[in-house]
Amino acid sequence: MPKAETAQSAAARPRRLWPRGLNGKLVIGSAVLLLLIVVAVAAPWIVPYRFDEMSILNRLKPPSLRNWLGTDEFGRDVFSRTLIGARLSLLMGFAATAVSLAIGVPLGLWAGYRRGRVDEIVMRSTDVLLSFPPIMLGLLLLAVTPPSLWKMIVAVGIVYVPSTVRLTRSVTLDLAGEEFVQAARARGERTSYILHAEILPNAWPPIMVEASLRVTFAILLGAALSFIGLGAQPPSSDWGLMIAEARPLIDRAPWVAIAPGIAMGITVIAVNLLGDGLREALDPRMHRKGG
Amino acid sequence: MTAPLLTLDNLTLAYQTGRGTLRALNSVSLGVGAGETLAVVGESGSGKSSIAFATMGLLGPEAAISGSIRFDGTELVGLDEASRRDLRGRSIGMVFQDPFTSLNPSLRVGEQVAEPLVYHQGLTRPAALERAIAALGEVGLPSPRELASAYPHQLSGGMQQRVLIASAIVCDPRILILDEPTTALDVTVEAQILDLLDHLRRSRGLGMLFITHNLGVVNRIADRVCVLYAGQVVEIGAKEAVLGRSSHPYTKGLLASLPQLSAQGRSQRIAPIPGRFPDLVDPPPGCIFAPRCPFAEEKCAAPQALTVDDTGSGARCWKSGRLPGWPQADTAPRVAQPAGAGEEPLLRAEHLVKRYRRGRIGGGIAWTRKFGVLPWPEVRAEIVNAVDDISIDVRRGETLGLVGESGSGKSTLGRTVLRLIDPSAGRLLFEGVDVAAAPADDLQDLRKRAQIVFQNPDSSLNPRRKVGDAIARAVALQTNVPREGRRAHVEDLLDRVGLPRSYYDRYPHQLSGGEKQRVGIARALATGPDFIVCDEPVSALDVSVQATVLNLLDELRDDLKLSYLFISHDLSVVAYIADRIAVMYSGRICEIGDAKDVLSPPYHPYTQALLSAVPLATPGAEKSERIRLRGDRPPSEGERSGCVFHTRCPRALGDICATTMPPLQEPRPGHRIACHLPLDELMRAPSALPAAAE
Amino acid sequence: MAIYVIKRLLGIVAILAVMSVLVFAITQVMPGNVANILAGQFADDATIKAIEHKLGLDAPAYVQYWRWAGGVLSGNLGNSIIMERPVGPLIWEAFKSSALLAILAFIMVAVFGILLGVIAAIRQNRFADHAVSLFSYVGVSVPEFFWAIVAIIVFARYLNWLPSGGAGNISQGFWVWASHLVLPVLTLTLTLIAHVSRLTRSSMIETLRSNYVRNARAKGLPEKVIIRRHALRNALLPTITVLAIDVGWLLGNIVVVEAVFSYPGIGRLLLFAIERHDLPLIQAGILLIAAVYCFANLIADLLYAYFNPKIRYGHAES
Amino acid sequence: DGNLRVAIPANLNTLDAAKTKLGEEYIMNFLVFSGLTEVDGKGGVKPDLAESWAKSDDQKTWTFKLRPGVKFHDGRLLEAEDVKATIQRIQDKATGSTARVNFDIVESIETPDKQTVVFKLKIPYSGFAELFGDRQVRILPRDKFDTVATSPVGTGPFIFKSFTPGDRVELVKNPDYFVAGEPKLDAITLRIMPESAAQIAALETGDIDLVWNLPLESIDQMKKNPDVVVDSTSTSTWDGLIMNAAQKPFDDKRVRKAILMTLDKPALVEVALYGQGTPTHTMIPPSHPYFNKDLPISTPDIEGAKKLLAEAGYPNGFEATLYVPVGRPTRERLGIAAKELLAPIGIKVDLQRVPWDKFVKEIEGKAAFYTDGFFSRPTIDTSIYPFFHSTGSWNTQLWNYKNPEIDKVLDDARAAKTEEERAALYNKFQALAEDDPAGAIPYVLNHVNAYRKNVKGFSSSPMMWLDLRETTIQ
Ligand SMILES: Nc1ncnc2c1ncn2[C@@H]1O[C@H](COP(=O)(O)OP(=O)(O)OP(=O)(O)O)[C@@H](O)[C@H]1O
Ligand SMILES: Nc1ncnc2c1ncn2[C@@H]1O[C@H](COP(=O)(O)OP(=O)(O)OP(=O)(O)O)[C@@H](O)[C@H]1O
Ligand SMILES: [Mg+2]
Ligand SMILES: [Mg+2]
Repeated sequence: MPKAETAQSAAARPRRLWPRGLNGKLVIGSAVLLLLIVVAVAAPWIVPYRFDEMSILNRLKPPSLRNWLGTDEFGRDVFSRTLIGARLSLLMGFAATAVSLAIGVPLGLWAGYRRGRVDEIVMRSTDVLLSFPPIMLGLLLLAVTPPSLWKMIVAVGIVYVPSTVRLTRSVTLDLAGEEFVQAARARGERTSYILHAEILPNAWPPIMVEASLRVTFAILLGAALSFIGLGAQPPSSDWGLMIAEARPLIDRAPWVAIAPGIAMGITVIAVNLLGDGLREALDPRMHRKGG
Repeated sequence: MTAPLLTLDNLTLAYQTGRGTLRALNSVSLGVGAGETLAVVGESGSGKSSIAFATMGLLGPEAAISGSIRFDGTELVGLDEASRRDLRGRSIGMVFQDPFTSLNPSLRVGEQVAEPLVYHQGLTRPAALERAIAALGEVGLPSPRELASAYPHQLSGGMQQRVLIASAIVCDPRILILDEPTTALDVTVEAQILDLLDHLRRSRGLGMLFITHNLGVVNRIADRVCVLYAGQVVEIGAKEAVLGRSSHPYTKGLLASLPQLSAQGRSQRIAPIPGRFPDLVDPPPGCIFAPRCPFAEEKCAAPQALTVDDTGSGARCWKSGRLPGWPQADTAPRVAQPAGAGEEPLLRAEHLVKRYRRGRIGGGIAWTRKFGVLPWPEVRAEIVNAVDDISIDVRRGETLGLVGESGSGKSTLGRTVLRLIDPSAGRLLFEGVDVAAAPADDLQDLRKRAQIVFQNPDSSLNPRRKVGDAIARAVALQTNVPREGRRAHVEDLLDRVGLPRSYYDRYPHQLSGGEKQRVGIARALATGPDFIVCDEPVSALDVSVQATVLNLLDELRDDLKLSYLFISHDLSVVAYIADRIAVMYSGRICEIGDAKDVLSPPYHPYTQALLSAVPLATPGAEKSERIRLRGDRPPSEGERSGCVFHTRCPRALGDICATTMPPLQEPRPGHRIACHLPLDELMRAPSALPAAAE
Repeated sequence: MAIYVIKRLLGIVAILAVMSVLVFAITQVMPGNVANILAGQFADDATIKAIEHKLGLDAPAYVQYWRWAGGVLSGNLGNSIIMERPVGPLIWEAFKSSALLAILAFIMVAVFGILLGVIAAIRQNRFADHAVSLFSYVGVSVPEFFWAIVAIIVFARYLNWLPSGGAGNISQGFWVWASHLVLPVLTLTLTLIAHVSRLTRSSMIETLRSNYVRNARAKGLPEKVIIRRHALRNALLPTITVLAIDVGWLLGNIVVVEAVFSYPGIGRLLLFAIERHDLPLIQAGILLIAAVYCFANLIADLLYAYFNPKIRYGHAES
Repeated sequence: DGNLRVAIPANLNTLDAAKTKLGEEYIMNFLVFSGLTEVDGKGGVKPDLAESWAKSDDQKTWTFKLRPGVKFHDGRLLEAEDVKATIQRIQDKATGSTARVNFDIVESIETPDKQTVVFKLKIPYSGFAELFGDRQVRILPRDKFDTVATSPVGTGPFIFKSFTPGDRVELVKNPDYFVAGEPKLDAITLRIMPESAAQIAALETGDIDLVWNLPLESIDQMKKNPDVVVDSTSTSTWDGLIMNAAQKPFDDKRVRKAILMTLDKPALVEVALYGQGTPTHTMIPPSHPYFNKDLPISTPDIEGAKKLLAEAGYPNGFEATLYVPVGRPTRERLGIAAKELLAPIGIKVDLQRVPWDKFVKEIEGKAAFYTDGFFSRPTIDTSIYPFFHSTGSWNTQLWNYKNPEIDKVLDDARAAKTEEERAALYNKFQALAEDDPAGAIPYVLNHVNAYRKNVKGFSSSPMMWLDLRETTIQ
């Protein structure tokens, strides 16, 4: 009786809703990320200079007490720009992920729950989308219309839709077989209710873990698109664009590229830590008892 | 008694957990001699596996161990890893509970069996493989040479378990530790494995430490028994003494919780152990069983000592010699249900069929012509006949028991009659209305009147919802209880299933398995149904919890005039609760009838085999004749003609069984057997049950 | 299995066909067409019309598509509109250069990623594990162009160990040829290795906790054997799938890396084509990349099946 | 060996001289091909393939005599028919050559003999010979038009050997080049290296001998390297703020003037060009003899600008969208700086970066306000007339500028007979344009090449092509 067996071993390890002991990665990751978000939100009020305040005489100055991280080629304060850039980069990362979730999760739920033809169509479409290497898809989509931040967000979001669909679908497939879903059907619930109230809450943890890692991909992909010139629009600037623009000056004024580079590194590492931490905390397999 | 080969002395084991230190074993002392089988029994969490892991030295870093484990004069506690590794596999073999995950999926089984030989005895691979093949033959696997080059997934569970056993004994160990080796298997297969182990012990003089929670199995295999409760040995001694004249209340309680299998039907309710298993992080002071013990007195507040007499028997209870019998259940005796023969059945399935299509990567591809002309590749899917032309009815107030091996299609049938699965063919009448093909929107009446209780306490409740809300949702959907009244209504339901009202606001993970199962029952009751499918509702529970849940279901049926379709793979449970029993094999019903008719001759050969495979916990209740099925794993695929059981049937007649559908024979009204054997031949079968117990 | 492969190949062809329509549709709505670019600044409409006519761009979209598809079916990928040379050899040359880069990077990622992952898993929560984590976190945290530029400045400019870009020619000697590949391969590897090593680590940890590894321990096998024979084989299965996904990332990152290292590969060619709306070149480039990606996935699936006997030998009834 | 390795930043689209549009492609035009004439960038015209030429008195008939015995790289002799076919091909709209407009004035081409080509013009045009020094107007063999895009055959100092798109172009010496003793190099390799860091590293380590059009921001750094020579020359390539007079509010010359008055030209040279440029009035560079030295470079006058704006009806300024093309860093920087500089007079600029192809299609010549820039042209007339004359081909698309006085000055200059007369007219033109600006042209750019010390006999050309005929490597 394999089923009876799994039931028993499952009974031996209670399903955990939230980590019992917080793990280090999770704590550090979320603390840093929280700090970054606070800084990003508060940036316009806490920056020492306006991010687009130019001073031609004062350009490419190395870090000093006046300009903590130096100035860039227009004499703009790199520190202020890095803080402001946090807004765009984080927005980029989170919004693009949100877009991919907004499109991918419902499709994945639907395909996984209904199976059959619906599933087939959705999966084959994701096959096609998945056959585009990510940056190509972004490029093609962005080439269609003039670049702007929200379009880039949508494009990057769409790049991640197929993988979101796949993940959601596979989680849903598992959950749809769970007995509490059967029970909901047995009491005559509608499909929409089952999807959003029974399956979705339980599908969230793995989706969130994936999504958090995807935020970093989105930030990096956004940076790559900025590098190619399809990203944020100056004078506002995300970190990717800042690095891309500072690159010809890198040995003359390395701080201009290094500051956003490090900021980006910190962000990506924080999100990664958070994601890994979440994964470890939420994945029951990670807590399997010795026996 | 020979000098023990393996001795545990005052073994104490603690796990470091997030909540604190968990005392999994507390001064455990026991010994296993050569050629002797010591069974360790206890409920889930009592520390059985911990004993095995401690002995094998497979504990993780979170475990702290003290005391002594000696094997043949060598102290194992604190032994260095290299010497330990040398003992493992060579002198002490181990077989794990779950054959499905204990074999490496990507290595051929022959290699897995041969491996220890290479590392312990320095054989070359080919030589080791020869020895492995011999070992595979010894554990009773057919054509071991071919099997050796198979991968684990190509074998059935029983075969996998044999492979595991083979790999554990291939180096001729002197002690074999078996951690619930048959729990994951069907009874028929379990019987084969137990026979095999018995044979091995005799032929090789193996000492066995046999871990199980099933007292029936203990009775079949053990010489001596050690009863474990919450990390303490509460009783130890010869099998006859422990099972026959148990002297610890806990052992008595365990035995009393077992539903008894007899052809007499039932009138007595089982009497479970009250209360809950203690939390080992914070165990009760004094006698650890006292909080649940019906005989507890003030004196029990002190810790108890295990007193062992010179026969090696003893119990951890100061009263052990002077205990009365386990108290009878205080609830009302069971009401026998009227047959209600004439009236219209509540539910009737006619020629119900459910087929699954199972695609297979690399499977066949057939060229068909699309639109008559276009050649079109089509994947040839395998058809699984999960439910194959089944006709049953369930009358009002009646419990129809459904037994069968794993994969025989019980769950599929149970869900199909509720239209949770759409049948492939056949009629399904609920109170005379055909709902087999009704559109989903027309099923509201069925949804209200027919409900289901599931097997798995963990998966049957949404972990993200309060239990009360889960029940309330059903109330909101299917009843007209006004919004304000719902909470009270749900609390009444919680009362009904014996849960405190405060559980309304709990989350599933805050409940024990038995409590979750009660919530599942309350949820099923919320719509006020007439009919409930119980899909193995007690299979995942410990015996004592199982007993309370069975009693609850029984009471509810009497109180609310419910009808059950009660699914189980455990014949004793079905025999205990059902009015009528249907025996299912590979998607078909081979025998159906009143419980007592099915449990006494004439039997369908399959029923007979099932019955004789059920291990009974009463010492001396030896069966007159053991019938053993060949192989396992009922095939349910493809086109099938003839009797589905003929491949394993010990009494098969020959070609006719393979080619012609067996006729339905009706020895008594309502008792039908699908078999080619003539009735009188079937009649001649000896009773598979022990001669009427008392 | 052969039939399965055929089925998958048909699937790939179908995907590529759908994709070609998709790409064509996208290029149709892109602002600015190739005629504008050919005509240059301030060209009058008549000039643009004349060029469009000459190139057949004034035909209805489906005719244009069909013309292209017909050509492809008869083995002719068409001419690059901008460069006026046949797309086939153009793409092929670029593809060969990129393939070299990609294959080397892929091998590095696979070999070192798996190695690091395994080491980290075996030494879980010890120094080696943390070092590997740190390395992979740092590797993924900054975009590849940043590393590429840092690499140029450090290795080419200041240390003068390696050329700063371009492709070597094997006729200039092996070392010259190989030295041009080092920095791009290194950059690509750095940004991808984390993905593989982290996945290998977690799946290795998981298999090390599996029942069959526990069983192998109970058989008294040496730890080395347990890791090699029992854990690694099974742990690598998910890694295979991830490696296939990484091929997609690799193909994307290569665009950027090629640009920074002036490496004449398909990524740059494609970027060039997209910027200029050179449809035949875009189509051929995207389809080739997609085909590579599809094949990578197919191979991954086959390898997966090969290493996973459950699929290779059909599954038993559950 | 005599192989000069040159770094260029972008891939070549085409090798067909008639269709070239990029600086990198122009390099090829002058290495592989020859024109009838050669422009030295200081207003002078020299013979190239044409040994001599003569114009009729009405300046409408031009007769060119070809140098005898000039061979194409494939060995065939150059004939007058080749010249005729080449020009006719340029005139064909479907060819898409940007030089076509210049030849709209040609009525007919005749080839009385193999060495003579006669052009009949529709209007009198004194600068006609200079047109043949233009970038696209290279003489191609008439039987090889089909393959010229991939394997060009010309009469130039170097023979095309191979082109690996995205990687390199390889050229070898033309032993039959019609100027004896030239070229001195044996071969040239043009390496395509987009990343400036890579170019610089390659130059410093000797992987490359010469970096063409050194990125402006690297110049200071490069100058510190003793192994490298940085050679800078002033060009008439310019960037500017384009204001479309057909659209509000730029239809008012006071608005345009106010914007011009706000711009700090030397500062813009610093910001946009890292100092590698010269403030100017119009596209006539200060190094040019026609440059109006009496006219001071305007200094910012915020108050004056505000007043003008107020007069024009915008006392509080206005909002405007300024488009900048992506990938043209000087124009991007110019735009960003302009946004800041215009803020004090109340003009709120919304900056939009636009990809190049979209910029070409949708912005250039259509939008009201954007930054743009144009390459040096071989003659002052072709540099100015199309932009400032009300019938100028680019004016009508760029900024719809109409100033009858300027029209007259430019027409007069075309027909002028002496240099002094022309210089005076162009001086006057600059004064007029300063008073009634078409757009804001703050500076002309320097063209900077960097090469290793061992490269001799090289000097940067104001036309930004590479003249490597005299160059040697030691
Ligand atoms: N590695 C571990 N870390 C923490 N607690 C553990 C660990 N292993 C076991 N336990 C706890 O120790 C107790 C005894 O566990 P053990 O597995 O020995 O019980 P068991 O009798 O084998 O139960 P079952 O019948 O469920 O297999 C249980 O409460 C269990 O939760
Ligand atoms: N969704 C499905 N798709 C394909 N096959 C299925 C599906 N569900 C069940 N089956 C197959 O149908 C057969 C009957 O399954 P079912 O779950 O009804 O058996 P069961 O008697 O309830 O077994 P158990 O005792 O293990 O619960 C099995 O062979 C199973 O593999
Ligand atoms: Mg256990
Ligand atoms: Mg079942």
